[in-house]
Amino acid sequence: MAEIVSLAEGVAELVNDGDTVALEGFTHLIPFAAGHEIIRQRRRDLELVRMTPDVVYDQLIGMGCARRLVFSWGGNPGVGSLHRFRDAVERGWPTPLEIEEHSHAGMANRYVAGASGLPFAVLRGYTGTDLPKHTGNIKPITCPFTGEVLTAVPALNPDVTVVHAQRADRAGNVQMWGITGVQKEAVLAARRSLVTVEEIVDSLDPTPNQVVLPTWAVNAVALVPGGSHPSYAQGYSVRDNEFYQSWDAISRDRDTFGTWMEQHVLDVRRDA
Amino acid sequence: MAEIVSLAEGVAELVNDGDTVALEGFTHLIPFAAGHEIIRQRRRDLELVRMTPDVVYDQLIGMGCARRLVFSWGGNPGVGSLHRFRDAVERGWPTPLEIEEHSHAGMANRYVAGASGLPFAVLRGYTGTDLPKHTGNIKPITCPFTGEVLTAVPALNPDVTVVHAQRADRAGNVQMWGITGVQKEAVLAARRSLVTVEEIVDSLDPTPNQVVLPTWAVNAVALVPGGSHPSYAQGYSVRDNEFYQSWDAISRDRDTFGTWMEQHVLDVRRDA
Amino acid sequence: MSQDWTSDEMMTVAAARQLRNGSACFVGIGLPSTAANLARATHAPRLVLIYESGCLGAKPDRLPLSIGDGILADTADAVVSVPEVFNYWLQPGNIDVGFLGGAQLDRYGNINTTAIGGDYANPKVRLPGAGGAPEIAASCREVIVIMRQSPRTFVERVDFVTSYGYGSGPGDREQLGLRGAGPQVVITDLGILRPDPSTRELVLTHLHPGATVEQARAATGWALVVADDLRTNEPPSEAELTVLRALKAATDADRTVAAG
Amino acid sequence: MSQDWTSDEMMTVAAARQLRNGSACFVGIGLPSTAANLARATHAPRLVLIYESGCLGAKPDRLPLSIGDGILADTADAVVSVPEVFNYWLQPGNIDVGFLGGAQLDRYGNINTTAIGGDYANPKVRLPGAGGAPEIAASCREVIVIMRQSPRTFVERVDFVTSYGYGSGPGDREQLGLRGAGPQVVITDLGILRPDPSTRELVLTHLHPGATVEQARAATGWALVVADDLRTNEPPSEAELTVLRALKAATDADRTVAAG
Repeated sequence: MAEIVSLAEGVAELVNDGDTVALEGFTHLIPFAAGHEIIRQRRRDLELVRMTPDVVYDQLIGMGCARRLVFSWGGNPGVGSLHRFRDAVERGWPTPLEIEEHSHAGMANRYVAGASGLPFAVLRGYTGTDLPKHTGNIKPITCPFTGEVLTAVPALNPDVTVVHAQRADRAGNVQMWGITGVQKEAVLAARRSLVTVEEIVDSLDPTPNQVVLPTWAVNAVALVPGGSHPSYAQGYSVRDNEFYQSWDAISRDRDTFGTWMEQHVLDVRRDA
Repeated sequence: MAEIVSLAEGVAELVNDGDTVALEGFTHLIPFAAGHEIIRQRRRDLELVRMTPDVVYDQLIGMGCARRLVFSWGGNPGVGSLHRFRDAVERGWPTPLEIEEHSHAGMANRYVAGASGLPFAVLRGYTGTDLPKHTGNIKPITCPFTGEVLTAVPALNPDVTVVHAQRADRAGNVQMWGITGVQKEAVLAARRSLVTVEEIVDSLDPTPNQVVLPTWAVNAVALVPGGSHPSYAQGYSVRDNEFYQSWDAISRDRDTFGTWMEQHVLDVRRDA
Repeated sequence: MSQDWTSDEMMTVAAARQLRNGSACFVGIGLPSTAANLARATHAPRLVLIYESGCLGAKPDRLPLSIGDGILADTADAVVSVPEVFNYWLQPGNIDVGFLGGAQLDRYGNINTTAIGGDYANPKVRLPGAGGAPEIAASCREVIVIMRQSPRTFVERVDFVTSYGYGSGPGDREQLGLRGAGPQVVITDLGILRPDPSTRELVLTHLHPGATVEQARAATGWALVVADDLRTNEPPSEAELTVLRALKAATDADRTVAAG
Repeated sequence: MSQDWTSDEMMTVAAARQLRNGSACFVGIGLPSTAANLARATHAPRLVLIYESGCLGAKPDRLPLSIGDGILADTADAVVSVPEVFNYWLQPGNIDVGFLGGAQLDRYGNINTTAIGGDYANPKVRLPGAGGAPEIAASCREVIVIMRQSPRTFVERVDFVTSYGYGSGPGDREQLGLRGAGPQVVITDLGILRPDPSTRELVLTHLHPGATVEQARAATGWALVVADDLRTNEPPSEAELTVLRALKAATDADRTVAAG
């Protein structure tokens, strides 16, 4: 049974220094507010996992929360580079960032294996690319029936996965819809999970393309309206494309970044 | 692009003697009418595939259409045995029936592998059971990361999969909802596919828990209202549990069965 | 003492009592489904029923005839695909209780639902087969078995191991790497058997009111061990019987309507 | 001759023309998305756009900024999970065309979107990485590449193979067992390159109006081979330009509103 908690409580309880943490979301439903709370609570040495680390991971990395990043595409979608990510990889600022790099297909299947209680997944992937030269977690596997050689990747089982969803009911059942990416897999693969939601309602009316996470598969739910901004929650908000574009200038310079984070994240208390 | 055809045309065009054929449906949306048309067109030597061969497979087997059955649970749900299936296995009537037997988890993953373009699937399955002694298609596989031994099963890629769905639009996009079992996987795994539908509509309004098969992933769509009876189509009909119960008596005796099939299947023309 | 309940009712009630409120239970159709729905309607309103058709958290108000009846999808918290129910929900060990029936059961809790007599290619009786049972038996945190007891069904060694219990005794399950704890309790129309913690052999621990050790021995195809502290189950309460019969009545009424 | 269109517009139009009506196209964001949407709005109304966010058959009326914009889900025939889009739709070879961009491209059509200069651990420029591209390049029936041409981007050998083209030449793709045919055409702001059927090396086959072979050679980091029958592309038609500009205007208006 999921507990209904405040965002601060949820992060304090579920996210520890040194954890492997996945804040998933495929452009849609990215849990920005939870990422900001992790920054405010000054978590350190996190192994951050995500298919598409974008602005919120740029912020976590720039604020020194991460020691390692496991990912498949690290950019500001439609805009360009993540400058804090690049600064950490290229110049080790504010701390060196170790990276483990995959393709989307590989990462998605790693979550699927994690959610399935399997130690690995099989795919047609990475073939011919230079990724296996630098990522140890990619190995060949032979089909026991046909002899064909395919690719294996190990399961991903984050210590904690955080996602944002449209709604939960008072029992803690979670409902999301629209583009739901790998959110279900990332939650089921994790040892612990925290879901921030736009709304807590009496009952969840079914919606097309819904993904429902039963309360017994989630640890904690926190009410955080707008918790995915500048990403969006279909039916509740639209993507703030302008913010993503403005992030390029904000994040290019270490000081500008630091000032922005102070004003917009550190000095903000969501639960005040 | 799916072609809109009559049921007779669809079966004539897509189902050949000797084919591996899956008529899928997990209690819900079982394509009975299409099975009857296969019987009327007197297909022979079929390798029938299905997780839950039930009454329609009992009918196909009893009418001599099948040489082989690949399955994981062959019964009349909630009622008992399939007498035509048992007669074929136990006494080779009307023709001997070779069987290849799996668990649901194994069959479901075989379809998943087939739909995924992989030659095999990995699962925690069959362990300790006597199934691998009799089914060659179950092999151990070792995780290249942890050394753990798991189970591999080969992909299922039927020559043709037939399913029933609630609706299609005029372009041939198919929509189903409710319990959708392995229908999507069975269609995507197949070389060819035929979908019978309750209704053809101008546009498909999204529904909760819908599965949509885009027209370019389906070969043919046939309008067959009630085409899943005595199974059901959620939103259109309810399961005719009484028929399933009466099937026990109808099918127990070879002659009673033959007479019933003559009256209710062979002498009926759906497209007349 | 004349009983106002049948041994089947007693069996169902005893099985229902095993289910803890709030736990997640993978339910087979038939006796397990009846018992699980009785539990949900009595002491365990938050029991989560999972059917292999993909219905998570189904809340039927009558007993489904099949694992894919519409009432299950209509009332479920979530309806997922069949691959998903096995891969994401059962396989990782997310389900507390697997609730199974069977045609044969042996002293080590192995279950046969495949074939009886003859050999596999030419069986005397061909049964429906495995369905979801092998992986339910392997992956659920624990397994509850419900089966009517007779020398034909409770056998020394099952003809075919469809669902693995404790194999040939202590250590076998662990050696195979099975994650679930295996069959923790077997409910019959005569009483309750549990595996001995050291031998893993199923031992009679409870009798239903009116049943005797002699009956149980006669209905068991192996030399049945009886627990030192053999107990007698509470008879079905008024409330349990009322709810069970109402469930069955609603089910029958529904079928009559459907058949009309 | 003064042109009333930019070389970027010509590039987009030339790319759009490559897409056949009714085919299914796996679209990356940016130039590929613009060209694919232009094709759908002009000669290929039944072009099926597939975005890796899980949107199958998206029909946006403006250009999405990201592969997960709401307009894609709102207009899609089906929205599926990200594992499903890769496993069920891309991997088995169900997609006709993969439409990719890149930061570096080499003479054998290998693409780099990972890192430039230095070494992998300490690159000069760290790029976003692979995303869906490696498997799009491997599994789509054919690949179309769209990239602005310069000596910095069209290089002898990419610093990092993110997406495999023809490796080091003939036979490499087949040896790896890749199922798709690989890059069939590369559209640039100067013209079009195609792989030579025997050497697999990218050869200049078309120039855009106004572009010269000298420009193309100067913008290529390897000794560019020019096809014997080098042709000149048709300039953008009035209709193509009108639709392309309307798409961009709708997109800009939408962003201004969103930003307002």
